[in-house]
Amino acid sequence: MSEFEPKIVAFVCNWCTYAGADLTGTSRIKYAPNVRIVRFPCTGRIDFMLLLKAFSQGADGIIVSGCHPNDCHYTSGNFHARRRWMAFRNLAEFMGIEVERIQFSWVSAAEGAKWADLVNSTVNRVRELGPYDAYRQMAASSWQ
Amino acid sequence: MKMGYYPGCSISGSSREYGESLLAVLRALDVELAEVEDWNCCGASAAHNLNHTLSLALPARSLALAEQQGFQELLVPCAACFSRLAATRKALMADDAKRRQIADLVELPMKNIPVSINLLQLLQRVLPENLKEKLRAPFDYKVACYYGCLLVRPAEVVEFDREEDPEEMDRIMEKIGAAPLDWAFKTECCGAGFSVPRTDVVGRLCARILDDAVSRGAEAVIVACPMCHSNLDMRRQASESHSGKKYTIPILYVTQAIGLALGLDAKQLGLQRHIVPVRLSAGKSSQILENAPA
Amino acid sequence: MSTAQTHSAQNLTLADCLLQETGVDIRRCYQCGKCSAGCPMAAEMDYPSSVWMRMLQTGRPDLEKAVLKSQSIWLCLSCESCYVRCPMEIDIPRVADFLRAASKRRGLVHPRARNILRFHTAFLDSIRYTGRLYEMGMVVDYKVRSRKWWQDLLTAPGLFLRGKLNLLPHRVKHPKAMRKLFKWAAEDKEARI
Amino acid sequence: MARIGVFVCHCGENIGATVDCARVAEACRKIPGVAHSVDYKYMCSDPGQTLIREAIAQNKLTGVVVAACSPRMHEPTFRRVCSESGLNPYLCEMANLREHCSWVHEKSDVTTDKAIDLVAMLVEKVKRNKPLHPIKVPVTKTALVLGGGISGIQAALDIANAGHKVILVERDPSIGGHMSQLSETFPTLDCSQCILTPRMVEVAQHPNITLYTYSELESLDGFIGNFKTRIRKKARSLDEKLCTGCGLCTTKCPNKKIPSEFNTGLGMRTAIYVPFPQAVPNKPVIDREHCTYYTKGRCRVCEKVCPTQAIRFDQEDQIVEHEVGAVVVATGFTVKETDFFPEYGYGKYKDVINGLQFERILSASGPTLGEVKRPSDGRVPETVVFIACAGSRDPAKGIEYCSKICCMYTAKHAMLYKHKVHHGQAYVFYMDIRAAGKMYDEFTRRAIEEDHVQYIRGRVSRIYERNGKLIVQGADTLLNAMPVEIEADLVVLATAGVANEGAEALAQKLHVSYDSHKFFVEAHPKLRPVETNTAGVFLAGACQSPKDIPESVGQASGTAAKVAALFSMDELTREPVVAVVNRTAPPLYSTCVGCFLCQSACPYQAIEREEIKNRNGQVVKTIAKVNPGLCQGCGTCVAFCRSKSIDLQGYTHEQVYAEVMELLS
Ligand SMILES: Cc1cc2nc3c(=O)[nH]c(=O)nc-3n(C[C@H](O)[C@H](O)[C@H](O)COP(=O)(O)OP(=O)(O)OC[C@H]3O[C@@H](n4cnc5c(N)ncnc54)[C@H](O)[C@@H]3O)c2cc1C
Ligand SMILES: Cc1cc2nc3c(=O)[nH]c(=O)nc-3n(C[C@H](O)[C@H](O)[C@H](O)COP(=O)(O)OP(=O)(O)OC[C@H]3O[C@@H](n4cnc5c(N)ncnc54)[C@H](O)[C@@H]3O)c2cc1C
Ligand code: SF4
Ligand code: SF4
Ligand code: SF4
Ligand code: SF4
Ligand code: SF4
Ligand code: SF4
Ligand code: SF4
Ligand code: SF4
Repeated sequence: MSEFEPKIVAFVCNWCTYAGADLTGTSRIKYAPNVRIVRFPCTGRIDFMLLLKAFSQGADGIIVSGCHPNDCHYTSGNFHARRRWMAFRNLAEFMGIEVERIQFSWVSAAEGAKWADLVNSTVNRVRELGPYDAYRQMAASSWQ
Repeated sequence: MKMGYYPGCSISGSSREYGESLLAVLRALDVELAEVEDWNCCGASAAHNLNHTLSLALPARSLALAEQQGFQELLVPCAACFSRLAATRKALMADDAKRRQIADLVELPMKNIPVSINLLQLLQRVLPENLKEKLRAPFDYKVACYYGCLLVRPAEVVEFDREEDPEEMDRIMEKIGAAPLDWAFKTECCGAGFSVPRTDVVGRLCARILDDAVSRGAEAVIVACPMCHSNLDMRRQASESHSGKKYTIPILYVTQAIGLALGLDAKQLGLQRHIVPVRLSAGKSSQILENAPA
Repeated sequence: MSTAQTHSAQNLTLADCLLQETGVDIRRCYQCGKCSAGCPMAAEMDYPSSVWMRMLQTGRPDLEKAVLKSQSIWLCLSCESCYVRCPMEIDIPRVADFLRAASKRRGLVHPRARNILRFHTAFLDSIRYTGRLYEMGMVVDYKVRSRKWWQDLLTAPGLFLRGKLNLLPHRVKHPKAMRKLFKWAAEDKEARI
Repeated sequence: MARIGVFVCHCGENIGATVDCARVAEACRKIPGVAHSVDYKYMCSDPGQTLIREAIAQNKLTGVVVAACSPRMHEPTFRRVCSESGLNPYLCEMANLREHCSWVHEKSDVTTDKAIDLVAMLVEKVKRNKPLHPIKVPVTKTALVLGGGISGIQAALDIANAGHKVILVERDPSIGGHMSQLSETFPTLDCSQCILTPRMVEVAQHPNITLYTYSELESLDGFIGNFKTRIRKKARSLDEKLCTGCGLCTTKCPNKKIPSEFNTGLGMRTAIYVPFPQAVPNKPVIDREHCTYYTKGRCRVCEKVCPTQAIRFDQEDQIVEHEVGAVVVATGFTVKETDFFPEYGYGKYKDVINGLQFERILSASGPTLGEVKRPSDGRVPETVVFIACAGSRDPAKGIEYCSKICCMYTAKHAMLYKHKVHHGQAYVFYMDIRAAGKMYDEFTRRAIEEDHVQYIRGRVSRIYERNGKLIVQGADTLLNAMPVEIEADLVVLATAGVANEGAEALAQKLHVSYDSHKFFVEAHPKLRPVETNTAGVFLAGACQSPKDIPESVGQASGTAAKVAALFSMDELTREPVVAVVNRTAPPLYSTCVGCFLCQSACPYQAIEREEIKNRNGQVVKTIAKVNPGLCQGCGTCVAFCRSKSIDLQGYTHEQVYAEVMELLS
């Protein structure tokens, strides 16, 4: 029986983290293949219901990453995202969601190595946490 | 409610004329004070020079007593005590743990630590607007108001007047008919606690202060701190031996000047206790003061 | 064994300890010299304040020791004129307080500063027992410690004549409370009297 | 039914060696809706592109996924290919099999599985893509330039010389800015007025430039290419067309004791005045605050003497409106006054002055006609102390930054002083000498080596006056902080350069951001230094941070090039990745509830209010509407909208949910 391989979904912004992950590639830095990137124009666009949807569909861990504060391509999108994340986090915790499965980070277009580290550390952490079946069951019963 | 009064050690000893004149003037202005019972020394520069914790603990005990005795405000006429008490309050308000520790030690609650105010702050409040009309003998001299270091510094602790070129004492002097001079040594240090161990330093620093005051035509230096007074008055000899000059300019407490203007008796104001005789030129006002030691 | 070595053993510089214990960060100092420029004692100091800041910044045990052995730290009058003008808002007199305590603890007090230390000690001893300063007693005590018998003999009679010297000490009603405070403060980490 | 084509690229060995491309293509063929799926060695090569083109035509594809490198690399290529084949380019997406897969993982089945996932996700997205059409907006080829200092002048002239119309708005009665007040300029020491005035005149005479002096921006609305602006022309109290600039009024005005702003308070002017002789325009204004007629109701001397009857006491402010396509902000900066320094006397010593005042003293046209005389008694100062970093690099005073120009102008001041007063002694107290520029360090060295200016490294603690001398208390930090006391006759503070008063309000009118010191913020500190985050609004000169003249002029010309590039197009084409609020017919049923959370979230003020009216013209509902000209497509509004009424084209809810669902199915 092979080890549990978590499924990680990464929601990243086009300008910083997506480009940062491109740099990881051009630098040929290797990382765990468990992650699938979904591209957004800006972390400000990400609505957090999508994260719940991802969990209910089988994600075991989630990465949300965009530009560093003050580097946002759209000036303030990432601030809005962060503020909403704080609010969402409380709500999610209250709902019993394991927020430690969600990794919020900043990776700039120049931080190729940081992207690899971020993926690897998230994969390792989620691997320890195990599959997120609990949420899927909960969602299956409540999400109709 | 009477205002709390923290005289401090100097006023109870070598600077008793400050306390005497202060009480006389405040009595004349119908301001009542109540001495904080069983107050202790603030530790002055010695405590914070050697042990920071002690420099908080000593004033804290007096503040705690004052609080227990129901005072919300404390008149602290000595600038050095004032600075220590104000700094202690600020530090303890910001550090709950330390405040509780000290409260346990002195076995007093320490919840609403009283606010310390200096004498000038009190005078600002209580001197009537029309004071000039009430003066029996306007103090019409050119005076150099000397604030020293601790009355106005640092601003975030004392929360009083301007750090550089303060003005409140000058305003008070104007009210009693004096002409405060624009001079450069209002806040230059007089040597503070070095009176005994390094009298030479005090001599050097005070000579600079006296030089500037005299050269601008001051007839008296006005102070609001026993340390300033003793360095400029009691240690006059040290200044003279530093500069090789003779200085006759008297050093008056702000309360002595007000007292004279109000027509209070010179003796009641403790003028006879000065080392440098208070000889103010005749003719300008009704006073001719000759106060050689008894 | 000098305490300087203890510091390096813990890899803590004096500046680190200062920051931990007082919250004052001397790394902010950029050597503008404004503090020294306005210090009434700078001319007499072996290292004026901006210089001792730099020495501490190096973190070198030899320079730290030199600061602790200096006369400067004892010459500081706590007049605060440096602090109110320092562009980096460094509480320099607080640094001096810390350095004096450290200097005393490590037995590095400059010989020419011993009288200043004796005076402070005499002062505190006076209030330790009475709660209020007993000027006469303190001065006598100081004279004994400093052996400056002759000093002040010229002014003391004058003071006495003017009613300025009390022959007997004032005491607080609860001298025990005072001693408790002293004891507690003495156990404090920064300095032992 | 969707007919999606999938094109898997090997990129030679780059993808092919790690990912089994054939298996990817085969797996994709099985996805419902995929009509065609192939792999090929180099998709971006000519044969690769042809292959796609042919597949689109033959298979009547309704969408394309190219599984190759990063879309940041070749998305434009493949979208163009689609477009050439008659497929809307926004129906093409790229799956990143190279940077995000083959280059970062080992060759294995897992890697190939991931590749399949990545393609499948985008297949699901493309199925839901809608054809989009680039947004075209017309461009009004007129630029608004705010501020008539050297930066504004340079930008206006460059734009005008490129053949475009310019409206130049200056707050003061004359253009010229700070440069008109300077004596000689570093590092060449040429006379400031001599090099500036010709340009001022050129501005006045340029057929493409409309100049509004004594005017301010009232409002700016709209978006890049299409701004509407209102400008307040403050009443000059005279008819500019009639006034010939003879100056008779200014000589006869009895009210002569008003401190002249131009001479930094060191000289006087009349109530009706021209700020300086070379002013452009050379027409006076009446300063109503000081004019006796306005304050006391009598006088009118100017009216009597004016040969052309140009005076108009009853003139009112006028509002003029213009349409402009771009805005250049060049409103400059100002310097701290001496009253900012308690330790140096709170401004009470007359002979402690700031650098700008010393410029006026040095200037041949200044109050002393270029002779160095001190303000208090007009004597020639024998000892002058210059204090650098006065207020700058001083967090305690709230200014951490270096003002950048003062090291240089202080060296210049000391030098010019020594040139004029040969026997005089000049001291400079400094912390560092920052003279990084062409011929700059050489310049400061010259002050020290040739003109024997005494540089002392240390900050001055305090200044006080004694017997008419200023005692300057400093220390020499290169000599163990040895105290240095200098008896000076004049002290010049190189006070910090700071943002103009009102910069904040102006920034808000322009929708540009400002930093904590109220300087305007560029779009990117390195790569977009003349743009702001508001498209179509550009920056030039010291309004962005303190700058010297060469830098200001360089930036102004850069700005002008940006404006000219914008104006070289009749229409702007914008990516259609913009937000839209759903509209139903009838509009009343839009799910937008009018909460305007989106409006507060949008960094570009792109969301407007739209009133829905019924047949009787009554407003029945107010809903949000996105202005596609302003929207930059960040999507922040989308995440904010609780009723999911707003969507971002190209990244719709449907599209991204489909991606996620596919990935985890
Ligand atoms: C003492 C001193 C000496 C200097 N010496 C030199 C030197 O020797 N060499 C050198 O290269 N540089 C020197 N400089 C720097 C030089 O002055 C600046 O680089 C230059 O003035 C910047 O030009 P600017 O057009 O950006 O700003 P400014 O000169 O400040 O011009 C801004 C203009 O905008 C106007 N304005 C402001 N707000 C508004 C508004 N809301 N609406 C409309 N108009 C507005 C102002 O009235 C002004 O006319 C010196 C600066 C100082 C302070
Ligand atoms: C160690 C170092 C660190 C730096 N760090 C920073 C930093 O952190 N931040 C920052 O803002 N700046 C930094 N810079 C400065 C930055 O590198 C320069 O500002 C920038 O590179 C200048 O760009 P350039 O295009 O003018 O010149 P260059 O980068 O020199 O480019 C000139 C190009 O022209 C080519 N070329 C030369 N001669 C010819 C010819 N005859 N014909 C055709 N082509 C020719 C060269 O091959 C080269 O590609 C740093 C510089 C150095 C040396
Ligand atoms: S004034 Fe402050 S920053 Fe300047 S040298 Fe002194 S301590 Fe350092
Ligand atoms: S507090 Fe000490 S170091 Fe600072 S100026 Fe006064 S004497 Fe000098
Ligand atoms: S399309 Fe991209 S992946 Fe394919 S050959 Fe070209 S560069 Fe390489
Ligand atoms: S007198 Fe008349 S024409 Fe001459 S400058 Fe004055 S307003 Fe103009
Ligand atoms: S009316 Fe006003 S501007 Fe005209 S001359 Fe009289 S004071 Fe001067
Ligand atoms: S340019 Fe020079 S004088 Fe001006 S703030 Fe910077 S370092 Fe100080
Ligand atoms: S947030 Fe949504 S509901 Fe609210 S105004 Fe905007 S579009 Fe309408
Ligand atoms: S997508 Fe961004 S720029 Fe466009 S309207 Fe929404 S928040 Fe504003």
